[in-house]
Amino acid sequence: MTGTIPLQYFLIISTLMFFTGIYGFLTRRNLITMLMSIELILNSVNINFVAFNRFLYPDNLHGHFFSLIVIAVAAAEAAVAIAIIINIYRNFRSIDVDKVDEMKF
Amino acid sequence: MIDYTYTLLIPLIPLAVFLFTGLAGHKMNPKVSGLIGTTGLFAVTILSYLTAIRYFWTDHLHGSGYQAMKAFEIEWLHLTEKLTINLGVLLDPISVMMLIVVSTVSFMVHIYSLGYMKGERGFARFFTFLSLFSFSMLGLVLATNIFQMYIFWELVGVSSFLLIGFYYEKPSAVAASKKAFIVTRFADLGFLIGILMLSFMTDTFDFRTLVSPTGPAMLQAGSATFMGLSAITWALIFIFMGGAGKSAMFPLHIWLPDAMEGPTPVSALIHAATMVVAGVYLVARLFPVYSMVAPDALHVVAWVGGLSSLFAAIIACTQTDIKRVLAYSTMSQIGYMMLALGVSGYGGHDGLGFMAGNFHLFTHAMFKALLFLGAGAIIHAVHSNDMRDMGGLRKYLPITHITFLIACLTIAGIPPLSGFFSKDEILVAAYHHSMPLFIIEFAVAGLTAFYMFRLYYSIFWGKHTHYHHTPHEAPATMTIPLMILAFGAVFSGFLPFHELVTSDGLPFEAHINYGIAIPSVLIGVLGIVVATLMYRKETAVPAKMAGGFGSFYTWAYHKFYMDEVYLFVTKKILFNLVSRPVAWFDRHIVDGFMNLIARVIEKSSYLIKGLQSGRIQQYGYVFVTGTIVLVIIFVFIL
Amino acid sequence: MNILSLFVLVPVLTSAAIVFTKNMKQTRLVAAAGMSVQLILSAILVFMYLAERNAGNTAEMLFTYDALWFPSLNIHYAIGVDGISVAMIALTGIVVFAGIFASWNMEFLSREFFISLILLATGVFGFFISLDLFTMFLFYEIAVIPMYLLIGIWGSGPKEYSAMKLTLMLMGGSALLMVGLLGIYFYSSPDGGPLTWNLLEISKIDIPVEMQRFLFPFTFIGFGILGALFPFHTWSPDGHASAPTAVSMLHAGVLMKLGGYGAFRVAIFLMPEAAQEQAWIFLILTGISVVYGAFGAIWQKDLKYINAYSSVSHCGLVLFAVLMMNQTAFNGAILQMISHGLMTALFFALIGMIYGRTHTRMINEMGGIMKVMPFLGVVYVIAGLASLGLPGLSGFVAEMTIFFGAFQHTDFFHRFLTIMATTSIVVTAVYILRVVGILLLGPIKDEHFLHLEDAKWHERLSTITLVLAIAAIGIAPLWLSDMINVSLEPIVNKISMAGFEFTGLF
Amino acid sequence: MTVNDFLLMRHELMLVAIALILLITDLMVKPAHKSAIVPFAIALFAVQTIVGFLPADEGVLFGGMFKTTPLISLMKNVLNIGVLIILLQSWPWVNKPENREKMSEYFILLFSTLIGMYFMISSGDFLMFYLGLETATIPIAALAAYTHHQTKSAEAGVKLILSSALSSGILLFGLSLIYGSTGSIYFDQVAAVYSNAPMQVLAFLFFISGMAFKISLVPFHLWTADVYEGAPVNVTSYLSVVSKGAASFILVLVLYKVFFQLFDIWQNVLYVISVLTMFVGNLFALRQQNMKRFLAFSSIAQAGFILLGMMAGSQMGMTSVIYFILVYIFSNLGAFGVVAAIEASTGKILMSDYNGLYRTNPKLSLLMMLAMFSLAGIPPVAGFFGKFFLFTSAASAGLYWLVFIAVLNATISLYYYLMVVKAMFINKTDTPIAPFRSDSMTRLGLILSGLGIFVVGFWSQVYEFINSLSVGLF
Repeated sequence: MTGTIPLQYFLIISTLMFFTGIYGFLTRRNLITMLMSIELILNSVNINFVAFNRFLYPDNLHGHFFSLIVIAVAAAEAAVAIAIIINIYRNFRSIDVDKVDEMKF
Repeated sequence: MIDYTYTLLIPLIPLAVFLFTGLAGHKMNPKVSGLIGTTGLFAVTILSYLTAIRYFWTDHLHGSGYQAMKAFEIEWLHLTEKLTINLGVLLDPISVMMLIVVSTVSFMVHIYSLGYMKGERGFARFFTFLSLFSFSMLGLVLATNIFQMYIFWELVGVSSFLLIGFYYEKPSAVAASKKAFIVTRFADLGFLIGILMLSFMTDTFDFRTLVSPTGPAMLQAGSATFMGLSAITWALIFIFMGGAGKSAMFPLHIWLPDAMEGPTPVSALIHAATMVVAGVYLVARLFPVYSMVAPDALHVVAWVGGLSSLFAAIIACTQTDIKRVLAYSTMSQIGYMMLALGVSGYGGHDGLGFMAGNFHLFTHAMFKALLFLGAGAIIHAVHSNDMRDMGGLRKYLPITHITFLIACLTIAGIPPLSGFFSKDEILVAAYHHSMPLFIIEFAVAGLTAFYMFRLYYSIFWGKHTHYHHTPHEAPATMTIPLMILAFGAVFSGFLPFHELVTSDGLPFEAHINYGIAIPSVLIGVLGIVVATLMYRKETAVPAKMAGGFGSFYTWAYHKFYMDEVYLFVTKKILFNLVSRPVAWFDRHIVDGFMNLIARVIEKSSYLIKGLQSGRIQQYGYVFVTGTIVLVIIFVFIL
Repeated sequence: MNILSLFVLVPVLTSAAIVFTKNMKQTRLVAAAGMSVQLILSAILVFMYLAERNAGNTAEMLFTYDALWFPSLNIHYAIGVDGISVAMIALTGIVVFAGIFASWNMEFLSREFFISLILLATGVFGFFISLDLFTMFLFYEIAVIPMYLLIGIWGSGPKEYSAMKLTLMLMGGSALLMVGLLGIYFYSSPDGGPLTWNLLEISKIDIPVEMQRFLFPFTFIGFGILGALFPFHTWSPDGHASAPTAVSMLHAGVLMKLGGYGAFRVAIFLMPEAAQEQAWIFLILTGISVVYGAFGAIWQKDLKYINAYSSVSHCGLVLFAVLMMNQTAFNGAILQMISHGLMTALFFALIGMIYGRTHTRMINEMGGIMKVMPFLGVVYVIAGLASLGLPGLSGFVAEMTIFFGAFQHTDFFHRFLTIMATTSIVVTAVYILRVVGILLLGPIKDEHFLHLEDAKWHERLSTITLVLAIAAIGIAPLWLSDMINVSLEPIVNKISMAGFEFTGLF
Repeated sequence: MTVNDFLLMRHELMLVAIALILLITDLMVKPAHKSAIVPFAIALFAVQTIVGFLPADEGVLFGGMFKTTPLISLMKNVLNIGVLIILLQSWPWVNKPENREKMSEYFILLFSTLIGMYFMISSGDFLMFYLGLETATIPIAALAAYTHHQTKSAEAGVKLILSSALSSGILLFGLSLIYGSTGSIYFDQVAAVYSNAPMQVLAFLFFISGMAFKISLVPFHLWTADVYEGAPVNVTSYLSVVSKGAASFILVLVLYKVFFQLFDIWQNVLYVISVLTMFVGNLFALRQQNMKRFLAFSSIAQAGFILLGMMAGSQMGMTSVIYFILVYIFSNLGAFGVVAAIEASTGKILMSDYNGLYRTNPKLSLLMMLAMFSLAGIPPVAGFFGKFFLFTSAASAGLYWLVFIAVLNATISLYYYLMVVKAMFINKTDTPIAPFRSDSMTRLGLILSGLGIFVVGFWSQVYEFINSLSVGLF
């Protein structure tokens, strides 16, 4: 499995994912979906780390560890986020992001 | 060198009196402060006469001429390493002569006022101001340098302001005092600029240095020229502007008639005898400079003087307020003096005009003060300034009548009264210098005699007016000064001025030039005769005459509308076209701009408030855009 | 304890003591006591200074004291005085003293009022004694900021607006100033030695000319705004009109002098070359404000506006003289600052007293004041005469020194401008006499005025103090101008070293 | 690990311990005595603060992931002071009945974020940095949504968590690129090989924008105002001083240590950002009526000033930044303390509610005025010195025009700070806030901040001490 797929492909994929995530975050009206887009971004980052590590710097494991940590943090983040979103749902009776603009200007 | 330090007391005594009565005046009985002032002036008079006698006769070493000497001098302020302002006492012929004039008239006026101002509300205040004036005037006379002169110049200005506005609850008096101060102030601006230029060129203020034939001023004849005249000529013209303002020369004379709003003794002292001749004195002071390096400036002096005397004499013929008539006659007589200086040369017999000018200054002080005080006595009796309310007063006021008549004859130049001598010398000098000026002055001599006797007759003769309470002669405090001054008016003509007060300090031979004296006397007599015919009895002639002159008469009656012109310039132009726009500009443009900045900032804060829409995704947009912009700038552009 | 530090300490202690006072009476007593001490101190300082000089002490600054404050930035608490600052301190002492008594009956929040007033004074004193640019700037802003509260709380008319405008414009000025000072600091040692904030040390070196070109406008305008430099003067009419009496007195009398003093001490002194180059611009501006202010004053109806505009004119003359850059003109500028400080303070005091009785400041609503309040009337006339430059009062000395100093300039342009400036003395006469004529003289307009009483003892004390000072300077100016002249020596020498011909005195 | 290593980590370990103790006690005590937790927690943290000041020596742990120096522990202590004051000020709010059963969560969450900041500041590599960052962020989101019955609070929470997630996503992407281009995540190794190759600049920019989000610099600041307004006032003050301070610390450290090769680039980046930040922050603050929102925007503007210090890239710069943050903590907490006290006792939060406050509560208004002056940089209070030194260091880098812009902005900011003073001292109203006497803890908190406002400026030793520790670019 060594080097059959060149690094560029990974990077392209990850970049695509990154911008897809951002696109989703900016366009999706549903808070949960926005959260998922965030996950996309984070995963693109993970792919980056792993790919870099695997192809460029196989002699250390920083990238792998980093991606592991990111996954863990992402989980925590998601947990808190969902908790708050539930809270939002309690208060606004909806999880449509556009409803959540009580405070402005 | 003989010690004259005591002359320092001459200005200081009135100052002390001023401070004392000014600070403590309201606490004590007004009479007391009046007496204090008078005694002070008495002392001053004694000292002045003493000084004069010593200077002119006892201490004088013959042959060497009269030297200017500094009796006293201290440093007051130093401006630059070369220019320092000193205060001191300078004694030379003209200053000693002026000492006599000022102290005499002032003393007379003090005594006179004791009676005239009796029972006035501001009695003490009046005498306080009088002492202030005396102090300033004496300081001016004794100035050792031109800047000291300027200092006291301003001070006499302000004391005249205070005295004209003495009845400060009368709007007309307030207006008159304001006018007098501002007009003279404007003239003083010229004086200041003149001093600036002169001191810049000569690096000195000191009179003795300035006028010494080897002094720095004399080297300036060929100095840089501007519009054809050398810089020093301009400087001297500017300085003369100051003198013209104080001496009410055309066109800066407009304050003088209004100044008659002040109490009559004030008019006698300030606006007839002393302050108004300060201009003449100033020119006389700098006379060597004028005549040696700036003859053009001297021509200006001569012509301004000549025209003013004619102008004033014409107006004087038409006025009905007796004090205004006297005011215009003062202006006319000062014109004489200016002209005399203007036509004079330097040294020996050429300096005739110089001598004549000072001579006339001296005699004029006597008879004009006498006239004013007489007028005061009349007003005191009749409670009116207008000659149309008078007539046939001679039997009510015998002393006033006689003295007034003497004064009128004197000013008309009837020998052997003093006026004859001084005026004759002037005419001679003018004759030698320029014909047109001589003719003007000749005519003016006639006019003078005419309007003075017009005045005299319509007061003491003419119709018999009915006074609701019979006029009575003034008290002794007022009549005695009249008599003393009358004495002066009669005999001061015999003073040997050509030996005492000359342009170069050396005496010269002066004799009466009959070729000019006789015509001048004749035209004086002619004027008197005409006046007698017209005004001795009430006739219709004056009205006809006036009608005959037509619009010219009305113009003269309205003083050739000079006041209106000034009013137009100040009110319309300065106030409405300069000051008002400036105020508006400041409020709306300059300040408006500052407010505009504030408003722009505030508006812009409302403008961009949409940025904070409260929607998370829009925040995301901005975030990402910001990042991308940074990337574009710093990765792709830089 | 250095005597100069007392000038900062005494006010601070006074305001600290005021905190514990119970009522208005105690408060004003404490304030008066403190400021009297301050006045006495300044008198003592003057005498000590003259004694030192006569003893032959020729040091540039006397009574110096220097304590390292922020070592890493080389910021010191460095104080010291020369004749100029001594004169300014004396001025401040007098004006503050008079101001306290002028606001004797301040009922409303009296403690706060006097504390802020004295805090302001602290800033001013500190500014005049400091030799270190940092502390100078510190005290400068300390002096400026209490104005907001003083005007905003105790003012009248559109006070919030005026207070805010004044504060913001002056702070905008210090924005410029900050840049200038920082620039000076970072070029204070061309040979890579330790940088310094110390005025004297900086004056020993020459700041690179191209840097001066950049920094001079910042510094000069920064100070100039406080000195009412056209067209940045518009805070002054509104501010003065809205401020309470004592504040107008202090502000116009003393605070505006910080501008002139700083412009002279920092901008001109440290950056003479740039000053020479750019002087003409500012000369035109100041020349404008001299005449323009006077003309603006003619048209005003409100006494305080009249005085504010005349302040613009007079302070313009200060900056004008400073820019002429010769010893006599400098001397005149300092004299003018002092004389204007005294007489404008006197004016504002009188206006406040008259306003307190007639409840109007519109001159056309008043008249014949002289009849009912002879004392106030006479003093007002004296103030007016001082302001139009009557000999024997301080204004004349200052103006003449300025005019003659400025006219010494060899350049025709400068002499021409001088003549332009001299015309202001006529215009000044016009508006002063206009006020005197309408306000004091003539018949009484309003019968309510008939039973107004004349000045109280504290008002007399306050005004007489100022009148005496004005007269003293006007009658015997020599000692003062000598005191200033000696201290001008080093400054003029530095300027002349900058290749500038000047007319010196010694 | 030896004892010495523990000593090196004493900030973190003690705080973890404290958090755990609180957790356990929260389980132990009966609901009746829950209120005893608050003084307990405060006392514990006071100990923590004091211990933090004990002299520490520098060292590196975990193979370079964690490192501490006197400078870093100083930074931590600065944060501690802020947190302590906040805890004191939050007394009346935490003791409210509706917070009774979850008061210990408040402390635990707060402490855990603080732990995160500790780690972030003393991180030696990007992994630890990222961990600390997230640990510092996520609990704050929970804190922002603390009062779950309030819609605003919930909204603040979701806004914070989502946008911070986005920002940390972008930041992470930057980190991944850094790793990809350098092959290491250790600061010193990265610094050794970093250059201004386009990709590395790109990575750096991603990183900067992530950090800018934390310090709420324009245009990455938009979450700030809403979160500040919605969150409980004490959480807001925590966000505005402590987390902003921590982020600035690590930013200046990273900029100086890791990216010093890119000095020219990041100086320009900061130039642009700081000008934007100052203007936008001020312009928004002008209009605000809600005090929390008002302070939010003012703190944005202040962040713009902080950048001026960073741009110097010298020891002076770092000193001025740390010093300013210390001053800023005191001043801002003074302001927030007053706002909190008033909100706790009356529930009023609008500027118009403050009209005539001086008549009823002079002491509070005086402190508020001092705080406002300090924020505006008016002598003699500390803010003046803080700002002046920031400007000095900016000028030392020759950025005179930037200094000019900054001081102009200071003038603009003076306008709205004075509006508060005006409201309290000048404006008249019929219904001023009734006089009230806040509890001793709050007063202690207020007094502490007041003292700080006064003392830190004049007492030059503070500045000199910081200066002796701080460093410039390598």
